[in-house]
Amino acid sequence: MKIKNQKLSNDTFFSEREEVLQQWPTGKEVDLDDAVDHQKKIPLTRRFGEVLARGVEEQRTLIQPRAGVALTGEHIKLLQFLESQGEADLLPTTVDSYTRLNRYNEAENGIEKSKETGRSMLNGFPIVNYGVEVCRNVTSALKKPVQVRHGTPDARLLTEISIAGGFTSFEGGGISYNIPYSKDHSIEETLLNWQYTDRLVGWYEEAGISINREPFGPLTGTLIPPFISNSVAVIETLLAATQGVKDITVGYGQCGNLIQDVSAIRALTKVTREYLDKFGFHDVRITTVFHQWMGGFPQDEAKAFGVISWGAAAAALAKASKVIVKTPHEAMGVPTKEANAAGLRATKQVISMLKDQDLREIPAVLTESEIIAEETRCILAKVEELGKGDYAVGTVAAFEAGVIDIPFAPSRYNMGKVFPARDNLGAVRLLQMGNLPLTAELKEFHRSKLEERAKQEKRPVSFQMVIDDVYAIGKGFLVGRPR
Amino acid sequence: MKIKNQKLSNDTFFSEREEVLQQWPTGKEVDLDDAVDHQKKIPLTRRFGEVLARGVEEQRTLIQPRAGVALTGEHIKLLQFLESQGEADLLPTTVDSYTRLNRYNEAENGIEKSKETGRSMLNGFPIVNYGVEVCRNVTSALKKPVQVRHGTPDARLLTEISIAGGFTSFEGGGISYNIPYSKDHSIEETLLNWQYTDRLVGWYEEAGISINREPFGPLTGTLIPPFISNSVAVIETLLAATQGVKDITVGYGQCGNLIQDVSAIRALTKVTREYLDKFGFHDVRITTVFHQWMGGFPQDEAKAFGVISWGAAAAALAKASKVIVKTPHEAMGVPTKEANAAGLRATKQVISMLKDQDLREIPAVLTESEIIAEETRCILAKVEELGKGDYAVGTVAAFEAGVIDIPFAPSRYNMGKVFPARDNLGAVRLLQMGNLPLTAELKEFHRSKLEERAKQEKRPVSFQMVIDDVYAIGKGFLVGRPR
Amino acid sequence: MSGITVVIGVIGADVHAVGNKIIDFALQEAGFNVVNLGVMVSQEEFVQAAIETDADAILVSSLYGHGEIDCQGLREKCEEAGLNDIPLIAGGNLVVGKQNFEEVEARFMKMGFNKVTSPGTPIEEIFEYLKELPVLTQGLQ
Amino acid sequence: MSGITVVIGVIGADVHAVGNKIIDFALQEAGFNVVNLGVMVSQEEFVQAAIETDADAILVSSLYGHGEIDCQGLREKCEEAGLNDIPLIAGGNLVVGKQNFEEVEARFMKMGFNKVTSPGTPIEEIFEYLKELPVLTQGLQ
Ligand code: B12
Ligand code: B12
Repeated sequence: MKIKNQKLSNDTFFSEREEVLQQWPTGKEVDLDDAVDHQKKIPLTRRFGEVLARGVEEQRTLIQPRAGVALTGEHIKLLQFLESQGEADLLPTTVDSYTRLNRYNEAENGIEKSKETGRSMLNGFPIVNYGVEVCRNVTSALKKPVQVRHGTPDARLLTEISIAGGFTSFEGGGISYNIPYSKDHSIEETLLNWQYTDRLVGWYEEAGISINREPFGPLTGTLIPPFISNSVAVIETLLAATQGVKDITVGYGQCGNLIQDVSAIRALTKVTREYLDKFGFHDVRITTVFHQWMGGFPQDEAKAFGVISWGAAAAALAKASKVIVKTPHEAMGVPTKEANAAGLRATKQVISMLKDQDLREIPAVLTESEIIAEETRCILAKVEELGKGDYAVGTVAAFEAGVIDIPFAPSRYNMGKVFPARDNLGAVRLLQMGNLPLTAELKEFHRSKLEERAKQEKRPVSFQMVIDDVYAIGKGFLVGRPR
Repeated sequence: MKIKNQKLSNDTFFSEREEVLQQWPTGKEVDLDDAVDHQKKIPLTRRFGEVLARGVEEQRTLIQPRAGVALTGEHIKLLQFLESQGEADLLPTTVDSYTRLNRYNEAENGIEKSKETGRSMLNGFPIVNYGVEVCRNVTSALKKPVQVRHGTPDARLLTEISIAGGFTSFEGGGISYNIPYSKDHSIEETLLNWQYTDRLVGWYEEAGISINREPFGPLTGTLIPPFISNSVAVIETLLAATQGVKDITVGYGQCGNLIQDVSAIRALTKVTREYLDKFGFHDVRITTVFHQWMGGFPQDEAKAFGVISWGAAAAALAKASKVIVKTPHEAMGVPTKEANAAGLRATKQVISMLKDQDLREIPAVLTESEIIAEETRCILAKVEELGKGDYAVGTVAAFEAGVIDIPFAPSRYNMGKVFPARDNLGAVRLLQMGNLPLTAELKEFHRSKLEERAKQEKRPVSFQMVIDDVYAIGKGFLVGRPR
Repeated sequence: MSGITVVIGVIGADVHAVGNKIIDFALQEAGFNVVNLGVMVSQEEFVQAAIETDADAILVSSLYGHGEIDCQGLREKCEEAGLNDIPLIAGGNLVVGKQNFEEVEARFMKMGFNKVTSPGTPIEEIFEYLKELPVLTQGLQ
Repeated sequence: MSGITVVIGVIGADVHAVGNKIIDFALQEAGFNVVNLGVMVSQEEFVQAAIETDADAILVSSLYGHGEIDCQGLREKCEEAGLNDIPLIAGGNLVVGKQNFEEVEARFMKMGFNKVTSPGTPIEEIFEYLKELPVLTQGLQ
C-alpha cells in the first residue's frame, strides 16, 4: 500500500503538482504567489471561514443553496439572485458532472453548445475549463463568500484553479466524494487525491490564507445512521488536519427524527473535537453543516416546502453553523433560480424564528448523543487498529473489511452488507449490521429498537422495512408502516 | 345581574327559542324532530367528534382549513377541492361578516350581488340566510365532517340552523367570540347568548346526537400568554358542560417558542380535565386544537410556508388533536382555493413526518407546563371567588376587575391594562400585569424572564419591546431585538 | 412636537385592533398629536373627530376586506361638513383577497383618497409624507 | 415465477444507486428474473447482458439529468446486435429540470423506447405492463 497518513513532503507535493497542472491548459494559469496576493485582497466579508465564525458567534445558523450553470454571465446572475432574492448567507458554485469525472473535453463541448443555444447544457459550472481569471470574475461579483461544491473523486486540478480563482471554501473528501459518487475508484486512490487537495489548502494556510474545507456529510443521503457519517467526517477531518488544514466544517444529513438529528450534530462536534485534540490539532477550528433531507423528496411543491422547513427547524434547534437548503423542485429536477430562492426564504424564516431556541442540552439529546459518540468511537478505534495508528491505511483496510460500510452506496469498494431501518419513533437504526465493529451491547440496542417497531407493526423485523422506509418520505411519512 | 351558571330550564330555553327562530324567516324551517332524524342519518365518517376521536386513537394530528364563499355551488366546490387537493381531514364553513353581526338583510343583498356578478361579494357563507335545506346540501356533498367557524357574539339562530343543517361541530364561546371580535357587546350579554347555543347542543346530546363544540382559543392572536387563553378555554368549557355539552375541543394559538407551545397544549388538556372533574363532568370528552401562528404573517409566500410548516411541527410535537392551517396568502387577503390547499399539503407533510415524535414528556415541557397550569389556576380561583362559586357571574366580574384581561382586544369590556412581551428565548411573558391575580412568585418569574432579555439586549424592560415583538414576525423573527 | 394632528381609526365593522394600537404608539413617539377612535369607526365619527380636533389628516385603516365598501363616500361626507381639502389616507388589507395593488390604489384615489398604502406597509413609511402635510394643506387653502 | 427476465441498470455516468436497489428487490419479490447491472452502465453493457440472458425487456434508469444524451442510440445498438423488438423502458428523472412530461415522453418514444415513466413513478406501476410482455413480444416475432 502506497498511502500513509502523513503530511506530504514538499518534494512529493510539488512534483505531483507539475503533473496535475498539465491535465488541462488552464492549469498553467495557476501561480501560487499571484494566488496568495489575490486571496489576500479578498475582504473578510467574503471569506467563508470568517463569515461562518461570525454566524457561530451570533448563534445564527447560516443558509446556503446549491447552484451552478454552464455560462459565466448566467452563473453570476444566478448567484446574485440567490444572494438578493434568496437572502443566502453563503454561496455555492456547483460543478458540472463532466468536470467531476475529469472529462474536460466534454465540458468544453458543453460550454460551446451552451453558448450556441443560450441555454445551460451542463448541470453545473465547469471551473477547470474556465480557469483562474473567469473564476475571479465570479467570486468578486458577489457580496457573500463562495464555496466549490461538487462530488469529484480526483479534484486536484479543480482545487488548484478554485483557490487561485478566489473561492474560499472547498467541499469533499477521499471517502465522501468517492463511495457515494463513484463505482470504480479505489479508496486508496481517492485518499491520495484528497491528500493533495488538503496539502494545497495546508500550503495556503502556511502562506497566511485560510481556506475552509468541508467533508461531504450526507454520503448517499439515504437512511445513514449518524455514527456512520460521523465516523467518515472525523476520519476526513483528521486526514485534512494532517496536511495542514485549519478550518473544517463537518457535515450531517437530516434523518428526520428531531432528537436523533440534534444529537447527531452534538456528537459530531464533540467527537471531532475529541479526536483532533487527541492528535494534537488543537488549533483546527470546527463548524458544522446540517443538510436538509437528502433522500427522495415529495413531488408536490407545497409538501416539499414542508420538508424544507422541517429541515430548517432541526438545523436551528441543533444550532448547526449552517444549513444546506433544498428546493421545492427537488423531486423533479435541477431547480429554477426562483424555486431555489423560495427554498432559501422558507428556510431563512424558520431559522430566524428559532434563532433563540436550542435543544442541544435536553436529557433525551444528551442520551442519544452519547450513544452516537460511543458508536463512532467503536468504528474509529477499529480503523486505528487496522491501520496500526495510521488513519489512511486503516481506512483502506476498514472498507475492505466492511468495518466502514455505507448503506446504498454504488462503489465496488464498499462492502454493502449494512442495511438500516427506522425504529418506532423514526430514528435510523441498523437492521443488518454487516461487519460493523459495534459492541455487543450496542448491537443489542439497535436490535431492540427495531423489535419495538416490529411489535407495534405486528410483523417481524425484515428487509421489507428497509424498502418501506426508503419509499416512506415520498408518501409523506418517516416510518414505512405496513398498511 | 341576570346571568347564572346553571342549566337553562326547558321553560326559559323554549320560550327564548320562539323569539330566536323569528329573527329571520329561515328560522321557521327548523324542526327539532326532523333535525334529529337528519343528524341520525349522518354516517360516523362525517361526524366531527367521531373523526376527531379516531385521530386521537391513532395519535394522528388532523388538519383543518378555514374557508367560505357566498354562493352555495361555489362553496361546495371549494370544500371539495380542499378535501381532495388539500387532503383536509376536517372541513370548515366560515361564515361572512354580516351574518356574524346578525345583519341578515345585508347578507341577503350580498347573496344577490354575488349571484349577479358570479363572484363572492361576501367574505364567508351566509348560513342563516340560506337556511336548513341548503346547509344539508352542503354538508352531505362532502366526505369529511364540517364545522361552522365564525366570530359571532350572538350566534343563537346560527346554531339552530347549523345543527338542523347537518353541521356536526360549532365554534365559539361567550368570551372568545366577544372580546376579540366586538367592541360594544357586554360580557353578560354574550354569555347569555352562548348559554343558549350550549343548551341547544346539550338538548341534542340528550336526544342522542353529539355535536362537537370548540371555544375559540387564540383570542386576538397576538402575543397571548398561554395561561390567559387557557383560562378562557376552561371557563367556556365549564359553562358549556353545565348546559349539557359532552364533546369539547379546547384551543390554543401558537406563540412560536416550541417548549412553551407544547407545554401550553399539555397544560390545557390537564387543567381542563381537572376542572371538569372537579365539577363532576367526568363524561365530557376533551380534545385539543392548535392554531398555526395567528398574528401578522410575512408577505412573501415562501416565508409564509416556513411559518405554516413550523406551526405544523409544533402541533405534531405537542400531539394536538387537530391543527387549524394558515395559507401562503395570509398577509395579503382571503386566499384562493389553491393557496388554501397548498397550506394544507405543507402541513400534512410535516404532521405525517412527525407522527411518531412527541415532546410532551421532556423535562423542560413538564416544568413550563406546570407553571402555565399554576397561572391558570390563579385566574380560575379568583373567578370562582368573585362569582361566589358561579363561573358565569365570576367571569363578568373578572372582566370588570381586570382579573381576566386580554391583550390587544378591541372590546370596551376588556380592561386593556395587560401587555405581553417575549423573553430571551421567545416565550411570551407579561410586561405589564394589570390586575391579573398571579401570585407574587409568578409575577416575579415573569419579571425575571424579561430582565434576562433586557440584559441580553442592553436596554431596560420597556413598552418598546411590545411594539418590537408585534412587528418582529413580519420581519422574520420571534423576538423583536433592537438593531 | 410636530404640531400635526391626525385622526386614526379602523373603519366599518372591522375589529382588527393590533395595528391600530401600534400606529397610535408609533405616531405619538414620532411627535404627532394622535386622536385614536379605535375600531369599528363610522364615517360620521371620523368626520366629527376631525372637525372637533381641527385635524391635519384622517388615517383610515381597514383590514377585514370590506374596505372598499366602507370607504365609499367618506370624501363627500368631509366636504359636506366643510372639511374641504383634508388629506385622507388609507392603509391595511383594503380589499378582499390578493389583488393587484396599482388597481386598488387607483380605485381609492378615485374615491377621493390622497394616499393609499399596500398591505403591511408600516406606518413609519408615511411619516415624511405626514410631516409635509401642513405645508401642503396651507398651500391648498 | 413469471418466467420473465428483465435487465435493469442506471445508464451513463449516473451513480444514483438507491432506486436501482429498490427496483431490483421489488421485481424479484414480484417473481421476475432480474439481471441487475447496477449504476454507471454503458449502452453496450445493457445490450450484451440482454443477449446473454435472453431477456424479455431492458429497464433503463436515469436520474442525474443527462438521460436524454445517454439513451440516444440504444435502440440502434440493440438492432445491430440482433435484439430486434426487445422492449426498452425508461424511468427516473430523465431530463434536466422540471419539464413537461408529455414532451419528454414523446422525445424518448421517438428514440425507440416503448414505455417512458415520469419522475418518481414507482416500479410497481409497470408490473402489469411487464407481465404482458411475453405475449406482446411473441406476437411481434
Ligand atoms: C439521494 C440523491 C443523491 C445521492 C445519491 C446517492 C447514491 N449514490 O445513490 C447523492 C447525494 C450522491 C446525489 C448526487 C447527485 N445528484 Co442526486 N439526488 C438524490 C435524490 C434526493 C433522491 C434519489 C433517490 O434515491 N430517490 C429514492 C429512490 C427510491 O427513487 P428514484 O431514484 O427516483 O427511483 C424510483 C423511481 O424514479 C422509479 N424508477 C427509477 N428508475 C426507473 C426505471 C424504470 C424503467 C421505471 C419504470 C421506474 C424507475 O422507481 C424507483 C423506485 O420507486 C434526488 C431527488 C429526488 N428524487 O428526491 C436527487 C437528484 C436525482 N440528483 C440530482 C443531481 C443533479 C445530482 C448530482 C449531479 C449533483 C449533486 N447534487 O451533487 C449528483 C450526481 C452524481 C452522478 N454522477 O450521478 C438531480 C437530477 C436533476 C435532474 N434530473 O434534472 C435530482 C433530481 C435532484 C435535483 N432536483 O436537483 N444525489
Ligand atoms: C390577528 C388577526 C385577526 C384577529 C384580530 C384580533 C383583533 N381584534 O385585533 C382575529 C382572529 C380576531 C381576526 C378576525 C378576523 N379576521 Co383577521 N387577521 C389577523 C392577522 C393574522 C393579523 C393582523 C394583525 O394584527 N397584524 C399586525 C399589525 C401590526 O399589522 P396590520 O394590522 O397589518 O397594520 C399594520 C399595517 O397594515 C399598517 N396599516 C394599517 N392600517 C393603516 C392605515 C394607514 C393609513 C397606513 C399608512 C398604514 C396602515 O400599519 C400597521 C402597523 O405596521 C391578519 C393577516 C396578516 N396581516 O397577517 C388577518 C386578516 C386581516 N383577517 C382577515 C379576516 C377575513 C378576518 C375575519 C373576517 C375572519 C376570520 N378570520 O375570523 C375576522 C374579522 C372580524 C372583523 N369583523 O373584523 C383577513 C382579511 C382578508 C382580506 N382583506 O382579504 C386577513 C388578511 C387574513 C386572511 N388572509 O384571510 N383576525
